[in-house]
Amino acid sequence: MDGVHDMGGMHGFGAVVTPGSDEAYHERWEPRVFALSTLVGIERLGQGSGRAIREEMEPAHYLAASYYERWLWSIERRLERKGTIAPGDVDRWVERLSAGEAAPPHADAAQAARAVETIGRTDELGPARETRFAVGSRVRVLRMRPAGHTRCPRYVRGAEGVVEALRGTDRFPDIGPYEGPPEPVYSVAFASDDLFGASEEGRWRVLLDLFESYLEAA
Amino acid sequence: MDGVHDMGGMHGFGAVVTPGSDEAYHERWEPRVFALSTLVGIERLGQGSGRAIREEMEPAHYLAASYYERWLWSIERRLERKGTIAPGDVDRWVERLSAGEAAPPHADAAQAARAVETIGRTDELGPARETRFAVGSRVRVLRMRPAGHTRCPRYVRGAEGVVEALRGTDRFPDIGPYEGPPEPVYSVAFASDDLFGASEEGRWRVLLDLFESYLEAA
Amino acid sequence: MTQEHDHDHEHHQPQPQPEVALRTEALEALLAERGLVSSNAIDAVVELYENDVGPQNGARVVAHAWADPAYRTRLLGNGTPAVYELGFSGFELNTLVAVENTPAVHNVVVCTLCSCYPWPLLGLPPSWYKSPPYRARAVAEPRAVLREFGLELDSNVEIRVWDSTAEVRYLVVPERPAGTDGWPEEELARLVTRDSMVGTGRALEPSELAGR
Amino acid sequence: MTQEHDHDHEHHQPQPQPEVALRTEALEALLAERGLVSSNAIDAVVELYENDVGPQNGARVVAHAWADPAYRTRLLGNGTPAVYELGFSGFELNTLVAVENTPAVHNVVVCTLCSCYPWPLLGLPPSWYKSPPYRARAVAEPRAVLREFGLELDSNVEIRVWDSTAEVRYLVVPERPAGTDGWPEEELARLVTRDSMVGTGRALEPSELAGR
Repeated sequence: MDGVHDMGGMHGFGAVVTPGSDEAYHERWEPRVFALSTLVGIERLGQGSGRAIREEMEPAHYLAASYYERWLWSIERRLERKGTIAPGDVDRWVERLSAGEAAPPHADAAQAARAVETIGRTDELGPARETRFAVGSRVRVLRMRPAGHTRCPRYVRGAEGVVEALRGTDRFPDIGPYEGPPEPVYSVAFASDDLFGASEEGRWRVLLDLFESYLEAA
Repeated sequence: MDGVHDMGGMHGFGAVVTPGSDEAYHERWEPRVFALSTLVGIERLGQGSGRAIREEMEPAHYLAASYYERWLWSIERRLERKGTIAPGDVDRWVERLSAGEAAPPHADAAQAARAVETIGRTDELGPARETRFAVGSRVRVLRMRPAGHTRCPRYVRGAEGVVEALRGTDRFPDIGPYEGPPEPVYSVAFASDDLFGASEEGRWRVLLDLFESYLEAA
Repeated sequence: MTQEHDHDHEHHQPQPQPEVALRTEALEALLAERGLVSSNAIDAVVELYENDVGPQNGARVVAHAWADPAYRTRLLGNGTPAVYELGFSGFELNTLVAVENTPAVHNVVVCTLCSCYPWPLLGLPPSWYKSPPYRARAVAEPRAVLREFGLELDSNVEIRVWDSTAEVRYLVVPERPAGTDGWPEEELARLVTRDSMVGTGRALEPSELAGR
Repeated sequence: MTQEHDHDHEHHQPQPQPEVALRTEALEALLAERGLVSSNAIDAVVELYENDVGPQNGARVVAHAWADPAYRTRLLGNGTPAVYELGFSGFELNTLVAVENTPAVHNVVVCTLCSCYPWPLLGLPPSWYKSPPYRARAVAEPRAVLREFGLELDSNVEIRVWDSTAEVRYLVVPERPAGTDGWPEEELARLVTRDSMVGTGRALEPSELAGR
């Protein structure tokens, strides 16, 4: 979907380097949200991809929220969609904690070990099957407006570039997060002025990994 | 500038028709903000265009703010930039009113009459001078990323369309709000799939009034 | 997807903020204190748009175009002088283009970048016209948007969406309803709704007048 | 323009919200109550990324590539097995591509759509990497962004901005600083900063090590 998360090229967000911007997080709840998100995935407690679900946040909320606040929001939605929790369940525990109740203890050493082991696993892209484009091919990104999750940002739509490499095959995300058939993924290089016009910065290249379905021969 | 105000084609904002959406405003302060904005213009108390200045709002604030809240924000910036008021002046009156002080009376019947008369004035586009494109010309919108105010939305950049009419000439806004040299303005028609790709809605046309500098021959 | 996160929309929809009302008063007080903007000028502008400037103006233009074929030709050919004939001009009407709905073509107007609107003919725009959903969706999914207004167009009707990106404003001339032959213009004007002049509605049928 | 509305940015920058911390605790309590997620599993994941997974891993890879030309060739040719040789693999490192900075080419990595980052090599990303300004500007004004990090590149250097739009992650191999011939890999690794492996910085000069 073409939401506010698709920020490439936008103006108005201010400076990159600001006080505190060098830290990965600033408060203890942030890495715990990260860990919860990871564990919800490993233990198969949720449904859907956090990355895709975060794009569904109401736009003003998405922009106002901090990074791990968005993750917390997406964890709750994943758990709800799977039926692991119901809307309101978290609110009730907020009330109970606010009233002074202690969080219940729950230890599971095997789960901890399983998590650490699983986090270390890599799932490489599949090998390339038949491909429509070769290295050096000139391609154009299709104009589109996908309603679901996409990995084709708006700023390259309609632009021409050159295939620099074939990355392998991966599941096509546009028809549902990560559930489509595998497709070739290409590294495509764009000249900056083919994306953004002339710039006082001169020229540079922008390279994206794009699914074959996003491309046509130019 | 390519900010969140440039919303054409975006997803995630929900329904158009909602409770209360049929009303022009809901609270008394809203038309008063509208009137203040108009009077600041007529009386030349501000600097810059409210339309351009509202685009400078921080993106999360822009999206969270109601329509006339954005106008109020832009009135204050216009007054500050002209030096009519200083930052903090409004805050001090917020405090004084909160402390129970009454707003000072100020009546000016001539100003009221002048406002109503001025609001009725029309300033038509200038006549067309030399034009690069004719009705029926196929044109392409340039790819660009203007840092200043622009009236060329992102969703037509790089797209091809057909000139349907010449509207006249107007001041080119990209080099500073409404202060550029006059330029021809064309009505350009785009086929929907040349903007957004295939749609389950079938096809339609989208027509924009575009400055000559945004266009090249296709 | 829209339905799915409606609960979230409710949480984060901009709410009327009392501090904005207070801040508006404070700005009025500040400008009054300095002798720059008078309260009666503010009142005059508010009253102008509440009493004199509104969709009743556009409705007069449309009714006259329905009743007078020569005027219709002038209006569609060059809108600005045509509406001036009826006394309409002013801010946000620098250049007016009138576009006509027919059984084959349906026009609808939006401003994706802000909320440009022909104030002298239609008054101040409704909230939906200024809202992000309308600005975002009208150009990219017009049939879904029109459906929210109860307008279901045949698939063979050509939709033309006008995005008001320059100092040109649009007035849609809706189709004249059947059964109105010989009606006086004042009666015809009662059929012309605001939404029908933006393109998100049709003119009323004579049978719908009774309930209004 | 940025300067001009900084005062507003300060007002509206997302602030740490105590209710988010409480809500996180509540979610932990809920999942513990149901026996689904244990507190020691949460602790284990947090500690893993605080102690074992961080830029020191990427630095080992870079130092090894600097020291061993055959490894450098393997790394640039096929990153995933090359970093696995050193024991690095896992979430967000499905396919690794290593790109080399030279006097003629400077690579920099971003993820405009979310914040994809090679966790097993660099740990959790810094706040700037996840921020809207970096996601918006890195592809469209890279020199201005690099300047904020104190990196001023000659105008003849080709900048290549990698937008991580698929399940491919990038590691920048920075230029090896002069005066490091014959250094052991452990010493070389100390020169390799996190930012130098994202492309927003250079490796440290030997003279810069002293102060660290």
